[in-house]
Amino acid sequence: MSEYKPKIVALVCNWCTYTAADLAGTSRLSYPAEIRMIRLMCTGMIDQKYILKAFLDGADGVFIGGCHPGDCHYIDGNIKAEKRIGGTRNLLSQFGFEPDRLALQWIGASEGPEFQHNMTAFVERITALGPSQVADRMIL
Amino acid sequence: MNEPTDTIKSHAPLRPSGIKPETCMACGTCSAGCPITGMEGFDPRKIVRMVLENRDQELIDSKLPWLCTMCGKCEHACPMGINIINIIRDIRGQVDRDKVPGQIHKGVELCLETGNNIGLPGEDFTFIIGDVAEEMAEEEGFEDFVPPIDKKGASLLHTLHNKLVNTQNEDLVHWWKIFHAAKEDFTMTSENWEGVNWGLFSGDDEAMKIIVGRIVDHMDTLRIEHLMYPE
Amino acid sequence: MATRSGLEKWFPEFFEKHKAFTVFDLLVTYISSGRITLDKNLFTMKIAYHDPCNYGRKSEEKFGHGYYEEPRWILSQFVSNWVDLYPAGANGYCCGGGGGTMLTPYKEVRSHYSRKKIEQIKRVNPELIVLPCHSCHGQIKQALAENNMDIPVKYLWEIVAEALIMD
Amino acid sequence: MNIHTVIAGAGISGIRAAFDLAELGHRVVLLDKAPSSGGILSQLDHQFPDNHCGMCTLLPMIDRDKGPQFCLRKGIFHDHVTFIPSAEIVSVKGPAGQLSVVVEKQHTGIDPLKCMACGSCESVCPVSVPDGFNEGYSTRKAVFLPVPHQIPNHRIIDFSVCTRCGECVKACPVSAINLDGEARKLEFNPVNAVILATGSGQYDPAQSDLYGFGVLPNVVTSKGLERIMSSSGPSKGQLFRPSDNKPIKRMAFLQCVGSRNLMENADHCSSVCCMFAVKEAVMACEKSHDDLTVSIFYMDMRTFGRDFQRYKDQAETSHGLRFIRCRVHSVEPCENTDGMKISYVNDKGMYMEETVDLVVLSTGKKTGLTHPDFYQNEGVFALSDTFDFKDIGESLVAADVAAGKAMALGGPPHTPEQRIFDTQRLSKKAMPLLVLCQCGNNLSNDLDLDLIESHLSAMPGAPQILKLEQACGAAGFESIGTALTSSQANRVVIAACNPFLFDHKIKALARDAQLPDGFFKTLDMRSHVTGKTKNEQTQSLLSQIKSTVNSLNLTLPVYREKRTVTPSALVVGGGPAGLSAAFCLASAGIDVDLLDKESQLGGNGIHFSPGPEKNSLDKLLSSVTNHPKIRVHPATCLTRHQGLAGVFTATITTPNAVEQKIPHGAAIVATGGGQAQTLDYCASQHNGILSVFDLAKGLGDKTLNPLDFSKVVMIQCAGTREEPRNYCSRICCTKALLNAIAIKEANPSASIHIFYRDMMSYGESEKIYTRARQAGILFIPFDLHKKPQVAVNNQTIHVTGFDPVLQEDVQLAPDLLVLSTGIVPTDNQIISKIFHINTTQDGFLKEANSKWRPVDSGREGIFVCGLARAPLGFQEAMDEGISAAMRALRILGRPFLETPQVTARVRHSLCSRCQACIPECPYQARYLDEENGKIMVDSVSCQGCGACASLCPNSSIMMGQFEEKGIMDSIEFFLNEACP
Amino acid sequence: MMMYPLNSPDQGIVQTVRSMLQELLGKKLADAVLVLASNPWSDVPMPTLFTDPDRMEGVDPLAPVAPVSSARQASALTRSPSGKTVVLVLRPCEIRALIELVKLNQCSLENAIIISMDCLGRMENKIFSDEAKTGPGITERFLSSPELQGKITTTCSTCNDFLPENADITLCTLGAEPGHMGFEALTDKGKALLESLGFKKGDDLPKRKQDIAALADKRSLSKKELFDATALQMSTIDGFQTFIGRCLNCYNCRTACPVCYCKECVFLTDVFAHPPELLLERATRRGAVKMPTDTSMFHLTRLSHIGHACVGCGQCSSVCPSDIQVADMFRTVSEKTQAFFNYTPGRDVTEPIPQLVVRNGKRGD
Repeated sequence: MSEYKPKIVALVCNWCTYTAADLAGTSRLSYPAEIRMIRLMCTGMIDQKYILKAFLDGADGVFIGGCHPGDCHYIDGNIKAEKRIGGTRNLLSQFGFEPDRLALQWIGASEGPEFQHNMTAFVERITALGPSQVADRMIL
Repeated sequence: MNEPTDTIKSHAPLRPSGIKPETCMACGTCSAGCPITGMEGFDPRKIVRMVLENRDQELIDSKLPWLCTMCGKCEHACPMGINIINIIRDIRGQVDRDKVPGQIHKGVELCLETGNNIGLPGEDFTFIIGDVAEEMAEEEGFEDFVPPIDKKGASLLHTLHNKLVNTQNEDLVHWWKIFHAAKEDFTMTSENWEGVNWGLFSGDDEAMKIIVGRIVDHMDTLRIEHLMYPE
Repeated sequence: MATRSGLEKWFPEFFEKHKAFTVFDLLVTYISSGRITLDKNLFTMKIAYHDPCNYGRKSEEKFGHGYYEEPRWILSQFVSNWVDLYPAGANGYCCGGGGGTMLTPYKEVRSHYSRKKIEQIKRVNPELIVLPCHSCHGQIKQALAENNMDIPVKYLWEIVAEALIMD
Repeated sequence: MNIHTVIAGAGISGIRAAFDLAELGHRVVLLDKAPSSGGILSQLDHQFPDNHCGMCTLLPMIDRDKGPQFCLRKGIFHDHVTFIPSAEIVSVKGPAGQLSVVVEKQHTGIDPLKCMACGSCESVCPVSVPDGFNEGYSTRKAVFLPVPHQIPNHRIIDFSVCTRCGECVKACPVSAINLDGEARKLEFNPVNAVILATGSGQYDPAQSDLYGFGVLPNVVTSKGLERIMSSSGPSKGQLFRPSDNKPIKRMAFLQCVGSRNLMENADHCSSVCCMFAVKEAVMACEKSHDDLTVSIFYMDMRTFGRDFQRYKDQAETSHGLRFIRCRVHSVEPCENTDGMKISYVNDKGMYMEETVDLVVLSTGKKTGLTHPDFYQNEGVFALSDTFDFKDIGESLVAADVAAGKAMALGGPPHTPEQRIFDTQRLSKKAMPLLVLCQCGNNLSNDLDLDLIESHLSAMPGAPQILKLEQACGAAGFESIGTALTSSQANRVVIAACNPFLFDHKIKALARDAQLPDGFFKTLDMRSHVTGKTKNEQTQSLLSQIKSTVNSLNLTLPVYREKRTVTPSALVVGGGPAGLSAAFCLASAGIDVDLLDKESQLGGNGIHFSPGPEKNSLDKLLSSVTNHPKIRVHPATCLTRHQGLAGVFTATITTPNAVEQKIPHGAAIVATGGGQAQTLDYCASQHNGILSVFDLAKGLGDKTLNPLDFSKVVMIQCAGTREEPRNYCSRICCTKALLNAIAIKEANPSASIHIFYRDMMSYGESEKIYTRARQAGILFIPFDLHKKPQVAVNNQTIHVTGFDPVLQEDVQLAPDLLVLSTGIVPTDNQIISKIFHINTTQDGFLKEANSKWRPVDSGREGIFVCGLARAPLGFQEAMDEGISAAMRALRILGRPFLETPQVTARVRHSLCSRCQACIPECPYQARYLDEENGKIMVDSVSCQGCGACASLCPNSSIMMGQFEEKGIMDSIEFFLNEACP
Repeated sequence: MMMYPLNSPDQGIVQTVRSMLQELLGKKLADAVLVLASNPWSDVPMPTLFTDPDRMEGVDPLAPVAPVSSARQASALTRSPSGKTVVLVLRPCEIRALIELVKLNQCSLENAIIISMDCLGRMENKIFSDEAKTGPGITERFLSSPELQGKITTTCSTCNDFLPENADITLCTLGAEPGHMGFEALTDKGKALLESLGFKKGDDLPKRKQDIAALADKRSLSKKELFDATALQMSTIDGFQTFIGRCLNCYNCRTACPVCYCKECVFLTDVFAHPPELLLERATRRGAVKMPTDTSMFHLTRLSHIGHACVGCGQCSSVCPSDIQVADMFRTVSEKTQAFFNYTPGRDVTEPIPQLVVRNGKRGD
């Protein structure tokens, strides 16, 4: 078995974190290959099902990146997300998922370095946690 | 209530910008920058404020104007360009002469009387000059130096700071040496040789004018073309 | 300063017949015209220059020109390591003895004032202080002594005189 | 293409003016001297009150598809706006409406059409100079990215430092660099109007010997601090001392550097620095977890915006900011450390000294800027006070006013593009076309495109694949067009680099193929492909392609509702704001119903005394009352307001109690305000106690005679700027100053004392304050805990105050005491309920966003302006009226409103009508249609955030292009990538 | 709180309650009554909507059975305003569910009078039916027989929320001597009703406090045991998977659930309608995939959608054809969810649903 590489889904908002990711990309600030990014218009758009789906489908970590509070293009979508994601994290933790596997971070549009830093740190954190208990199960 | 007219505020001299002291916005720059703010109640901003309120007499009666070195650092940063130094000098000038503290007015009086601020008699002056010059002539390169006094038609008038003929004779020679090396045709005067004009500090325009007038007289009577400003 | 403003105020016709020079004007003329030559190896120590208010700010205000550049030019002609105090020039600190305060009995205020000068000097820590003013000379010497600082103080023309090369 | 307006200056005002006009269907050229857009805001990431960005809030909300849907800091991408960087207008000739505008575009060395932003040039450039973007706190090369986050992100060459060594030319893989080019002249002709929005520069503190700027490394400007704290700044957002990267424990802000200074020829206030400093102080405290002492040295804290005072108070209490009322003389270094010493006089009159690690200079605006010579040409409109610093909200209002003038010169009537869709093609099963760009074979080292191709062909709903050598060139696009014509493909994915650049071209492709824009997607092969090895990168791209293709396959054509706009407006309130709004709308050809509950129009203006303000109001009044497009309804109340943007209905009650319905497309609320009452300072106990406004009125109509007053005392902020009315009313200080000057001029022997907390003579009114002092009026500042005391005994008014300068009590027995009681809104309680819009805690109508949407209410189609929204001056109120009118015109100026692509849609068959989505919508775009028992989306107000969709448990809400299934499938693809 | 005790009513408890409800209709104090009533065609009483007092002979609200949550029926009845006053006789958990449904605009309590009871629990239908067959008066027997009371569902025997909140009137049996009971008015409306029916205010039932405390203690203890065991099993995804391993995606649990209010479940929509390719691809990746798929997803999604609102009625377990103790899982997990959001379902109609409203607590008008 080769070196463990976590599977990570990043759900990011179009306005801030995606822009930061883009800035990181264009600034050649490389971030780990394990990240698979899905752009949404707003973190407020994130249905809890997406997170559940990701974990049940074998994600080792789910990263959600949105605008800083007050920064949301849609006024308060990020705050809604924070509340909802808090609930989901609470739910998942009851089923033995380490709460750390689900991260919510605010990364502003000009924060390319923060994006890189957060991604790297998240991958490190997940790598340290090891594979999720779902890995290689047949459940869905 | 009518405004009194002959007040410091009303005749406070304007800086070239023409700014009236009323323009002061009490921002505190002057007081923040003055090293003696707070000493014995000194506070430039307060002084300006008092001037604006026509509290002239309080200022005249206080020692505040005499604490100020009139260095102008306050004015330098004053965003409104208030002429604080001239206000100080105006106050100083309105103080009864016998109430001027320390040596300033006494020096002025002596100068008017004797031609120098320390009242040094003429023969003492000549002796000191001669004595110091003799010593200097012992140094290499200055052997032929003779101090010129009252030399008619000299090119440059050299006045002296009283302390050079008083406590600090050794400092007399520096300019002599330079003049000597530069082959400058200079002269000193035996009378009214004082270069320092304390009328400026005491706010005494009358005395100041007389003392400056003496230099003009020297230049005219000795037919000297050039003047080296004393200070 | 007093003489010049007095002349300008009460004897404007003086300038029709005469020319007047400041100490700097004379020194600059002597040096630049070669009337005096100065030894460049004499003043190699760290020298701090002090701007007197009269030649700086007040001259600037009264006569439209502050003598900041001239003394520095003169120093640069023969002093290898001269430094400025901070702040210097138009925002420089008075020695504490200006305005005739040397002649008043308020010595305490005067020493308090000069603490600023002393702080400035301490920051630079020179081996010699040079200045072109009798008042400043007296006050700074006194202030140094009060602060137990053993740094010599000389007139600008004094070091010029000392550096003269007589042929 | 016809250009209607050329706008010089792509700062926030220029951008706003450009969007204003673009939304009206005008074609705009926007240019900037700088190589980037955004002006000063490109360097500032954070704005109070929330201390974050929010610039994207400025993007067009109506017809979103025409504008960009990504961060505005990246650049300006709008179908109707062409942005030209590094360019300036050199001449404007001809009559308005037919101007010939010549623009000079600098040669920047790199051909943007060839450059692929690889950065090789920069890596070989040997030059290193301080980077202006970071205010000199980092270095850059001679060839550099002026703003790192901007798109297009090709570099430019700074020829002033370039050594022309030619290394970059050698390094460029696509020969895009030319060191010898020259500036090009572009001519636009005919152009309707030119708008000058070139803005102001900042005062350079290095020109003063007081602050040590440029000498002491830890003296920075406020902008410098902004860079130091910025994530894209030199320390990546860490707050460090520039000299030694040590943490900062003590920080001092010096206000009014270069402002309020007659010696610097700056008899003005720069208006924004106070709040800027407070904001930065708060950010710095937050960054250092409050392990920081911040002192702000000020003369007057100019918190004159509606919500500023509370922001400042909050900052003071929660972060312990120290506000010290003293202008600092100069900054000196400490002995033996990199710290600095600052001396000041405290509120006890004591001389204090303290040491700080960082000194921040709140530098004001630059003075002595001059307009170009064509400034006064007909058809050229400079933003009001172009060279002033303004709060963002006010800048936008000024931009709207200028855009309004440009618009008034005529432009195209808004003719929305008639899109034809190939319904037959659309109704077929999804058939995707995948364009794979090989980037001139530059990608072959990183990606195995063949493998991708073979793998994709096995995918369900497999795309047709078109491999192109270079997709971004003209040839590339032609091939895509051909492929679309020759196939039945009805979805397109373009995998290439820099997809932002394709925005325009893709829209053109979509138009030609008669497909919706949303059926085209781009995928960034460079910046979003992760991984180190070729295999990893190929895999990353493959799964992204699969996910994109799949979600496109799932994307269905959006039902595009066409809402016919009622081309008339309702303006409620006939004061200065309402009048100017009505006139602006009518001038644009819109019918206006202007309501006022009073029988006479003019609002507070009816009390104006003769003078320029009265003249301009009278002129406006007669223009309004005589305008054929404006119907004035005096003494009329609004009782009900229903409907949606574009199709509102108002119910009004006329003076004779008749109900009438007025259909309209947009409404402007300008119901005004009036002077507040106070019980403080014995306000009603003596007839010699007046309010500042009553005195102004009395002096104006000569019912009060200045000669009757020998001793006058004025007290500012009476009952205001403290809870519960903790806001500045903005105009009282200036009014008081003018009153005082008027008295003093007529009666020079009168003594006048003004007690004030912070003299709010912002901007150019500073000159009035200076004039007042010079007139001999005495000003005494006071703090809340040391207010002046007023007593009335035996018919005499006694005022006791404390003069902090003299540290003495002041006893006065004035014959006239004037109180500045401030302004309160009228009628907002009722009006906010009728319109379903929010109010602030003080009862002012709350705008959607004080910075970026200053006159929008929270509901699309309803706009707020004037005193009803915030205290402001006459001219400011009129400007806001125009701003509101311009916003309304975005709707009224078009025949119908269409549903943008990313919009929520309700599947009624699934909807349980729980109505949870209604309050969840931040745009009030959802409502219950009671008649049909259905939850509806107001597709014009909906901005596509998807909060409703994620909330709805049975997924009855579909987000165009972000359908749940597509996202779920993407997750599945990503997590189950098979190694190709 | 006001007690209207009835000492040793001649007709017995069931008939007393029945008469009281009949009188409500007879005196036109209400237009209709929704209450559990037996009918000849069913072996268990069913919720029945009465308007004619003469048809109310089968009314038996205290019968220890609830074949369906009456909250759903109550909701259907009050979904849109009818202008009629309806008496809803509901168990405490049903009221809680109803309150949640009010928050979701699925019904309204505007014209409703709610009568509830000291809930001693319900039996599964089959057990009830069997017990009922053993002799007449199952309800009266149940009320006095600890043995029969031991046959209630696991959910009920571990429920310590057996006293109603948000009712107008409670039918009290706890603390009463055998065969005695009381009517308790919880609201002014309830008080007025009871008084217009001629009930006389009296002392609280003699042992009421002690009996309630004793039952609460007993229930809490068993609840803790159950929740601890369930939480342990849920603490890994394997445990969870084992717990729901038999799930056949019948969606009975969500149909029976009184707070699962969606008109159509998202799992029945196109979002989860997978094409064969996708199913095959899933299997290909893992080598094996259990069918039907998305069962874990279903239960977790339901937990995340309505975990905060679970009122612990146990209907989901009762209706599961695969005998999955869905309620045990739901109640255990939801208890923590509710603690996390500091939310108690059914407590107060004005308490905002935690995951929904975040806009400064402000709903648009």
